[in-house]
Amino acid sequence: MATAIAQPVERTNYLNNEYGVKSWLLTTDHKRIALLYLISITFFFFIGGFFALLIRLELLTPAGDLVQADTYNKLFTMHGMVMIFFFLIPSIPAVLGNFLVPMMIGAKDLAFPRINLLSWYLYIIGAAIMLHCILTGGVDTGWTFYTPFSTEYTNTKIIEAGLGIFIAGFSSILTGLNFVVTIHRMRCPGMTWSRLPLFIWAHYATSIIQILGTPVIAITLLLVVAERALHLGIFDPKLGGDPLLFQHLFWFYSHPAVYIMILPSMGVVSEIIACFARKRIFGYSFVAFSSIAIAVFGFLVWAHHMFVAGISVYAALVFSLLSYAVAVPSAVKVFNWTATLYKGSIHYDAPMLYAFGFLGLFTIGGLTGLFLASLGVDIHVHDTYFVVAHFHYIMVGGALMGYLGGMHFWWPKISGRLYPEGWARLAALIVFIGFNLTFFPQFILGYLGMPRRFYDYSHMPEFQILNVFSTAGATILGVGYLLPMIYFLWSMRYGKPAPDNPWNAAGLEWKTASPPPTFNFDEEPVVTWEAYNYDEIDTGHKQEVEVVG
Amino acid sequence: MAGNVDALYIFLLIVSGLMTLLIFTTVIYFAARYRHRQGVPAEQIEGSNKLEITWTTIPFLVFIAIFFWSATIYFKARTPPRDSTEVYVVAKQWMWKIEHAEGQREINELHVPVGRDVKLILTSQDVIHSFFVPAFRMKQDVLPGRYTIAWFRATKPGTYHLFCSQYCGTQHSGMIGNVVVMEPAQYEAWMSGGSSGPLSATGEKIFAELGCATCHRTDTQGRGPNLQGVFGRPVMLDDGRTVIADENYVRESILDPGAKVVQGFKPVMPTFQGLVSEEQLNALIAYVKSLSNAGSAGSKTAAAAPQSAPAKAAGERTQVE
Amino acid sequence: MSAPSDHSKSSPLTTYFTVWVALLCGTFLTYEVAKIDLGPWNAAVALTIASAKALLVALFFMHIKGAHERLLKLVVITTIAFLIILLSLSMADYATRLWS
Amino acid sequence: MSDSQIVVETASHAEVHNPALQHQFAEPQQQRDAASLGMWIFLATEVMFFGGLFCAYLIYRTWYFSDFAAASTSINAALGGANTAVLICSSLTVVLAIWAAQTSRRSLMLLMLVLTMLFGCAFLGIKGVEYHDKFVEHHVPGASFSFEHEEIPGHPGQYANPHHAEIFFALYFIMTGLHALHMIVGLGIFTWLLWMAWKRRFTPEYYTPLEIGGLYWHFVDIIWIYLFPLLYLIDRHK
Repeated sequence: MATAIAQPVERTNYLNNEYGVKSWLLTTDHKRIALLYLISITFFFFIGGFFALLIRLELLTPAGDLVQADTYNKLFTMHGMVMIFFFLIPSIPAVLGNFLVPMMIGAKDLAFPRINLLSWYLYIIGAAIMLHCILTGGVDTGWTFYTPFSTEYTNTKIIEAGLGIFIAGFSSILTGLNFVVTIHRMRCPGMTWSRLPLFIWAHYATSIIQILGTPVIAITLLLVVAERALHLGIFDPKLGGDPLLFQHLFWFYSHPAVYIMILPSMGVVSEIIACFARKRIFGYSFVAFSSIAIAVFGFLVWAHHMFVAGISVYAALVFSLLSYAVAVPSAVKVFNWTATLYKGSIHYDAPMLYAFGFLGLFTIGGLTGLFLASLGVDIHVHDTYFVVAHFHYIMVGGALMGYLGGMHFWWPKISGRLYPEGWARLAALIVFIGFNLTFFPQFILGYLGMPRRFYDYSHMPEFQILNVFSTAGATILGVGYLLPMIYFLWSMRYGKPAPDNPWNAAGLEWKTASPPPTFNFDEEPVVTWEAYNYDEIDTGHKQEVEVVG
Repeated sequence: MAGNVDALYIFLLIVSGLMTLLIFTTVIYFAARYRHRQGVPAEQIEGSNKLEITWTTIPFLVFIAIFFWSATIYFKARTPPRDSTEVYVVAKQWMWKIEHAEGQREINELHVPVGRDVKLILTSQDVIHSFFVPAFRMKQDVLPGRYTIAWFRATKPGTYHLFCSQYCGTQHSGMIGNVVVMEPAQYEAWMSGGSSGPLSATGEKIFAELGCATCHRTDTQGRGPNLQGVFGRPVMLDDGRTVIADENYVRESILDPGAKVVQGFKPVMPTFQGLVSEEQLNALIAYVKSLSNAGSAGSKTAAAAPQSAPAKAAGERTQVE
Repeated sequence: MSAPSDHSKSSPLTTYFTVWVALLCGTFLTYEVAKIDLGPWNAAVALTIASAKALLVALFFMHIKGAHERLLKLVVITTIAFLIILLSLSMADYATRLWS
Repeated sequence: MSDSQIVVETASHAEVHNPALQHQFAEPQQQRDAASLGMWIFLATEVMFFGGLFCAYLIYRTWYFSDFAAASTSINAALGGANTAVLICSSLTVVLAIWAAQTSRRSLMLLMLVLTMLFGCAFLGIKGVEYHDKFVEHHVPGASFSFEHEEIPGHPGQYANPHHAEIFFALYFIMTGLHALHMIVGLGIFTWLLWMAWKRRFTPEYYTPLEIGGLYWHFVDIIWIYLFPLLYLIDRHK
């Protein structure tokens, strides 16, 4: 096949082969685009985090004393919109996925590099509109845009926020499209489906959701915008419309969207656990197919967000039953990761600490999901802090822990530098403690009946003590998030140069230079080994594989 | 209701607590037991179909059990008992307006007797709200343009929080109130004060003022159907469908009369959209209900309700609920 | 791609024109059938004809029929399946609201 | 015939240096397969995009059937039918253009591309007439919308609820409007294809852009095949 041109002696890599702003803004290199995304989403992460901090400070005391009611409502709305649409959804796929998907399957780039760049520009256009919206007043509907409040009653900038998310949505769609085509068409010789890293399987499943779910939220937001501008009546009960139709369409995307956030994180955790336990993942095919199962079942459960919204009792029963179905593959994954540790040779490097953190927090987040899926209990805890705690355990405890773990794991590959291990372990610990302190009390608050999106709880002073814990935790969590940002930046200049494979990890991305050359590999790789061949890496020979049962 | 929900909640806590404990101890044990030691390589294990099947099936069966339990509770919580006391709730930004069938009106307060089933007929004047009483483990979104139904039975006298749990704008957190649960005697006393007559009587007055009675006559000669005994019964429509004449049907028939025309009648009724307020609608519905003396879902004649209430309440208080 | 120009040198023109004529007939048929009262079957007939036409376009004009791999068929089937999920599960709510 | 000779030559050099082969691909077949899969997946997103609208349509049509029938009857079904025929013809010219590219008939290919675009413009023209009618009749949702005293078909003396009719027209304009937008994008794509064809970029070995542009065009056709009976032919028999 493609004969390689002899590599020059000094190592040119994707970072230093070209300089200048233009070489970045017009790049079609998936690795550079990943870095563009990294910078953009980090920016939005800190904006969203700042809003979160203000929310927690306001809730420190029962009275509404720090900000005005309207400001508070905008804070939690913008926190949600920014964190979900401009941080979590692009986080792992657009940064780590973009960087790693082609490399892990031995390709030179994604199938459509220019569309990849277009994705980033769409994200930036959407983000710019969103930012303008935030700076000129923001939105106060909650990230859910429930009608008819959003279409008829609020006087905030719904149209702008809707368009921002609409455009960013196309960025997500195109990324998913690019991944699916790349995974189908660009695998190097020998890279069969059963040899794909689980990170790839997870991204494949994520892409399915992005492709089939995101267009529905796009059209829904378009309808909201049209409804708000022209008062068509589609969602307005005064004109014969049904506000629940909006909720159906909204959650058709927004429930699977949770899996857009968590599935890639599961992929990252699979890689990390295998590497630091020095083992092949237990039940590879079950972990792989459970990703696909989650993606598909995830589309069947949306109305469990609407059990008390006024849908029919019979529909609620169906959706509740299906909701349990989606919990099964998630449980299967957790069991398999646990079993992978058995008879491993476990190292406690920072990425592994994040993976442990993920396991713990995701388990709690997933199990509390059972409470919400069960109709009887959901009536009580729906729209309370119980829900807030639950989805933060999934999306922050799960998705964000995975993202940070992945950033540490692949940082040497991305930057060519090693991060300070001691600081990283400390940060992992701080994040874990801060997170639990912030969100565990909220489960209790929720069961006691504190509704979410409450600005002022001076009539229920009994809720204060738990809120104080939560706010204290948020401060610790904030420090935990700042630390990696600082030492990653520090390491870019002062960190030790990273070897090609600092973890002795399996996977094609570790078989090329750190940082990799522009086209990833000097020679097109040919895969002759199974995924996660840690026996060969550690002992130099293939071990007799034990099949239990 | 609260007891049932709590029982399931505790069961879920135990199940997920055990599950968490199992996973955490296993992870921690493995992590410590199999920590990296020089010269001890990891043992490769491909997987185990038996284990996979086990940990797919067992959670699934547990989930199914939880589903049936919780579905039973839900079904019960969504089906008001037949002879409940009826209370009409109109939500608006940012207050709860409450009307008792007996005519009492309250704002942000709901007085109910202990031990009696109370059926709430909820609607909103503007955006979506949600009627949430944590102590009763009860919640129902309140939608504009239609009625949603909820019910509860308070078992202990006292004052309980009432929240709006669906975000509804600036003063969402101020849209709160109290549910005051009273002993039957006290409730009786409270009821006797300050009422402008039963809601159905108000409805009858509006019915006359709007001229409804010209067509909806009490014989078979009217241009509109006779409304005696209609409520809660199936109605044949001119396109062959049958609907139950519930609150939502009566509401639609007043606001959008052409939508579901009764068989044998012409679509001549004008719409009252914009001409009647939510409160007037409630009164009209209460009136239509009062015409239905068989009263499948409606209250008996409103005046009779207070007298029968204490006796019933006393009888039911012994039940553990 | 899944070009029909594979190895068979037989001209696809006959197919193309046949499909074209069938599509035009289908359009005419939908238009005329709509004028006949079939009770509740009007919508069903209209949608059946539309689906038949869509199938013809997909199979012969978009070359799903001659596709050399099953992947494209899988994409089409998956998409239709998810569309049906959206429509049917939403309707599951609307159709049963009046039951209680 | 000179066309095909050039073609053969480029083909033989394809492995060494093919200007149409992008760097990330190893061989032309891989590039073609990637492009077509990419287009099919894009069409999947389009199906779901319109799917949300079909969902809204389905629910309101069930709820407000007679109002929808009254509103639908006010649209000119003959124009809609004519437009369906126009689009079907344009689909035929697209496949013929591809066939011409496969068999090195350059002038036929150019002719077919031009015809396709003409059909596309005709479609938009007819659509414009329809929109104009609706505008004149105040059937465009918004401040000036009016649908008073419009009888429900088959129910003399019974009038449609204007609010519900407005929902129909809102869906009608959004669905057909988005469809028309897709047609305009399609015309843009075909202008570019025509230019490429003019510049002799297409050969029997390389006509991928034509192929995937065609897929898009047929898809837009399929959407219309459903829109026509759903929007124009509700309860026409009464």
